[in-house]
Amino acid sequence: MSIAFYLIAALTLAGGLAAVLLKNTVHCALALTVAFAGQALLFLDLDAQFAGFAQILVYIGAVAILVVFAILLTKGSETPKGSVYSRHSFAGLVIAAAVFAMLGWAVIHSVAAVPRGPAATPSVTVLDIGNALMSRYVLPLEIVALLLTAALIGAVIIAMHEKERAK
Amino acid sequence: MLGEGLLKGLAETARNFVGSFVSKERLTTVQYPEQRIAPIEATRDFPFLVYDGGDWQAGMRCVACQICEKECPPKCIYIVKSTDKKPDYVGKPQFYPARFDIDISVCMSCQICVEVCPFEAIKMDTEFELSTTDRFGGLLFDRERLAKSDEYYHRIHPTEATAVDARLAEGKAKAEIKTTTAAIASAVKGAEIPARPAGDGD
Amino acid sequence: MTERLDQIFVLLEQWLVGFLPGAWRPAAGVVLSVVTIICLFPALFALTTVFERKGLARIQNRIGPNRVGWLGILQPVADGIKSLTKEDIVPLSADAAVHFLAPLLLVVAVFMGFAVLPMGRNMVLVDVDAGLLFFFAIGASTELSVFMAGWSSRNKYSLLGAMRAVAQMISYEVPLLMSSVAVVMITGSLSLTKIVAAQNHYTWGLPHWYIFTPWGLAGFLMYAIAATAETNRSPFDLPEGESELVAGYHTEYSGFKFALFFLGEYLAMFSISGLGTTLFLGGWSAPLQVLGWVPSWIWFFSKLMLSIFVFIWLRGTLPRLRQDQLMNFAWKFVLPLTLLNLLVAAAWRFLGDGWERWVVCSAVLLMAYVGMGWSGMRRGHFGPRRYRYAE
Amino acid sequence: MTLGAFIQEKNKPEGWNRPLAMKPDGDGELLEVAMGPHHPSTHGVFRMDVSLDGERVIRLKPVFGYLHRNHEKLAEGMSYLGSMPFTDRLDYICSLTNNWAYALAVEELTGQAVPERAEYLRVILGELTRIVNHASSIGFLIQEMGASGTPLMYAFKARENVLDLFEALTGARMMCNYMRFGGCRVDASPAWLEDTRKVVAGLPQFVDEFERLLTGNEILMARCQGIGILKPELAVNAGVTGPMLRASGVNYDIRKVDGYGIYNRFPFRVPLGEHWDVYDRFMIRLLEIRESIKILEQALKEIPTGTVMDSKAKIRGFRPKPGEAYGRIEAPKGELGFYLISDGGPNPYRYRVRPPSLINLTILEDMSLGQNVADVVLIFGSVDIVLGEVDR
Repeated sequence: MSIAFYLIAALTLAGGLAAVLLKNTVHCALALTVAFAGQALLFLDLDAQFAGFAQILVYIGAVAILVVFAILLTKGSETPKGSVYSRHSFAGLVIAAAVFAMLGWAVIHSVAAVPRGPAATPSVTVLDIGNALMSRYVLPLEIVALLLTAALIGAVIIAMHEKERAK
Repeated sequence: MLGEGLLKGLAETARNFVGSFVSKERLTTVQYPEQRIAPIEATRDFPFLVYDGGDWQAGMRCVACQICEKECPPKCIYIVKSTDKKPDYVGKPQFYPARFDIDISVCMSCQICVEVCPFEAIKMDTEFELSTTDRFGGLLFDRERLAKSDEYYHRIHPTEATAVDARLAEGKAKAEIKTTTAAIASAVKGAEIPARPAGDGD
Repeated sequence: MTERLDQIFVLLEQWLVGFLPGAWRPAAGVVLSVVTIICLFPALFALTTVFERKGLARIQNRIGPNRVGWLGILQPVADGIKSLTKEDIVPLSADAAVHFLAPLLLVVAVFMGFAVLPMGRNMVLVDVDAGLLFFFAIGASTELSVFMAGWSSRNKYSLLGAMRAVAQMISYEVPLLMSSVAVVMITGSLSLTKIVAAQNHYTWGLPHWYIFTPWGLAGFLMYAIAATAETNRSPFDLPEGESELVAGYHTEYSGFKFALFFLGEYLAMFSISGLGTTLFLGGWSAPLQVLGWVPSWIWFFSKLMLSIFVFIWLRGTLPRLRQDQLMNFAWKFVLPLTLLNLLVAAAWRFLGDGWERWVVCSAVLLMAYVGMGWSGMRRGHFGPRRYRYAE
Repeated sequence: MTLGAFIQEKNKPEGWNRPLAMKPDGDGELLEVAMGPHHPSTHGVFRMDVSLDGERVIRLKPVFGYLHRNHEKLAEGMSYLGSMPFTDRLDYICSLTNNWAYALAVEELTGQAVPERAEYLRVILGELTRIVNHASSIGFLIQEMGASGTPLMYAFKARENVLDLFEALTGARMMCNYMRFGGCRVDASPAWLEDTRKVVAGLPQFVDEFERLLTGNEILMARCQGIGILKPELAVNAGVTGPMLRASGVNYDIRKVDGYGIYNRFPFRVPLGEHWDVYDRFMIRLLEIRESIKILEQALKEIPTGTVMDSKAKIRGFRPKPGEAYGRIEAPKGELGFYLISDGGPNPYRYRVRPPSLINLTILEDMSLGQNVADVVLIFGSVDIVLGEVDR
């Protein structure tokens, strides 16, 4: 646990909190991006290059843009005048706490997560990941690919229907 | 095939790129303050008043007839006629402009004043470097600033000036004939009116 | 001697770092390299602006800037002073914080791309195993700053420009990645140094650059198209298409912030050309074996400047596309061809070493190109016309 | 209301809530964009208030008058000669054809004949003007497509040679003020005619270069073909003239129809468009340049000697008999006409210009509806207007 870790962790947390607490939705989305970036940096801090870069590529490059586009297209970019907090914030807090507790429990009780003794950094190269994906995990990979293709085709079909209706 | 036209266009621009280094005539730009294009004789920009001889006040051809003031489309000429008279180039006593102002900031260089002037007194200049920091006074040209010699006129518009000289000489000859016939007539009458010496304007 | 010259920057760095105590040396080396990159590329940017203006001018039979310094070489200095002393205007209704952050983030993100580019033998700042992935990850994050700039200006033209830019960059990122994947498939590595090493050998004195293979040539062309679009250069400069959108997402920027956008745009051009050079043009390797004695960094930078020249040339020649045509071109023409190119690259790998693979791969790609071009022109209902005259 | 929203509300253009000319396709909000008067592609101070549904134009309101100079009323208080230099400033790219049309109108009013040589000079200058105008209008059109000014610069280089000729003859490059009632102001010297022959001989090369650069260009074809279609019926009904009308396939060229001046001596062909779109307008202009070159070659060969101005013709201080006259020519942009009524005084009683730019602009909305904003810029560019003539 180095200084870098604490800095990055603080950044990530701050980004996450800002995403929840800020009023303007576009600001929230940008704050969320900061949280994503922090997460990517955490991966990199752990020498998990592939995961870190993929995080940046997918979350900052795609998901954040998607969120921002969704906000703009649904006209949520204006700052609301009144309070943005839900009246059921208490229930939300309870649920969040419950989820956090469960995740925390799972992490603490996991065998692999907490390294015992001097941390032997597993040197996983991209080549290893590729080999694993193509051999041991080929079935999940293909299933995910199929799912994504289906989603893609679905999106296209929905868009086509809309165009026809417009005509 | 797709892309054929694009390649043709690219070849064309490449030809121009190389050509601009190779052939001089492709680059038409002139590096202005250092280089200048050869003066074009017919060029015009703002009017000036022609005077003959060495003294601009005495030799001013303008007789303050105010035709140009009236015809000027943007009305940028302002003339005040003199109260006294002075002899013109044929020796006839004429008014002269006591004030002759041209507002260069209004003038649109149309040379209508030149065309309508019956006395060949106003001509177009080729001087164009007239920028000044004084926006009003600096662009309001008075008599003195406007007056330029006949030699200058010959220098900037040689062909036109020669034609003008021919016309003037013709006019003078006519006037001379008139004066001599008048002189003869008066001599016949009894030489009461002395003939005015002709041609002191040139 | 040539060895020395080739490694001059590496040796220089080692010599400079040598003055420091041992524990500081690695960190100092990194700092030194970063400083070099931060100084070098903006200087190259300054040079390129003159180069571009003069190049465009020559294409148009003009002379170009020639007043400031010898042949106008100091023009960028004058421009820099001008943009520094200009008033920095932030629109009244703009989101000031985001408006301020956008150009900074753009420049920072673009600079990071240079970290993995091998600019010469042993001249790479961080030799990451997943260098290519890093490059694309960083490239993807520039889109966000473009969006921030457009959104925070609160200007219709800015917002439209930003939306166009983001949509365009996302669309062309796909073919950009896909055309690079072909190289990764053949090389079997995401490391850029290894990709260069794989191209750096010769047969009969000629190099094994990927551009000299059918799939490499097709990949390179697709990469070039996507890279032009990715950097918002003509003919894909719609986001800042001045005839429609005034200046696109940086309409409301002035002074130094505008200069930063300008810098970001050119740096993106450099880094993407650098990557193209690395992937397809053999990186820092010499074009002929006999020229191997010339320092490697010279080759890298001359290839870089050559591609910059192509950018300028294209800009001087082509008008820009329309938004829907741009998207159609990306998704219906470039992407299918890059996907096909992936298959062809795979075939290339498994067809053995004979001449058959040349014929098969070239024929497939050429046929696909011609066919798709023909059908694209038919679908778009455009083509050459003939005219009749009334007597 | 935030400040931004307040400012937006305040700045709604006048007439922004005019009924939509077209139905939007979804239920999305419309975007009102005021393109101009200082938008880079509006050729000066022109404004288009555009309503956008996405990027599709569903309403377009042209707003002009920013450059109004009271030309017609001024002319009624001025002698016939005094208006001549002001006609230069109507369509300032083609000042010579403006001069010509005005001179024709006054000549019709006074019944003044024009010497042969002056007629030839007018044809030569008019066709040179047409070439200059068409070349630079194509250049501007491609410039609006984003070509970094390369075609425009080539057009301007060709224009430069022609402007040098104008300067050598008339004394000014753009504001020529050359034609007079009953001829031309000064005669062309043999040296000038020789220079003109040289320039005209160089023009086909320029057109070839232009064609190689542009006509086959796929991007240009994809951008221009099929957009901004102007149906012949609409074009005729709206009074559109010039290359715009011919690109809509209507064979109407005043040089052929009216045969003013000596145009019936020149055999030339009139290119016609078949698809009625922006590309046709672009191509018709290019083809007309070639025809103009042919006319020029013939005119330069046949030009007779003689005077250019009837020595008895009066240029000032004349009072035409009461009556009316309409002089029209095929200006590069369309039918340019001057309508004059004389009440016997030294000034016209009524003076009216029929500006091709303004009348060709009236169908802008009809051509733009349902098109993309980017295309509207091209459609607007293909109309080829000069704001000096639109607003007068």
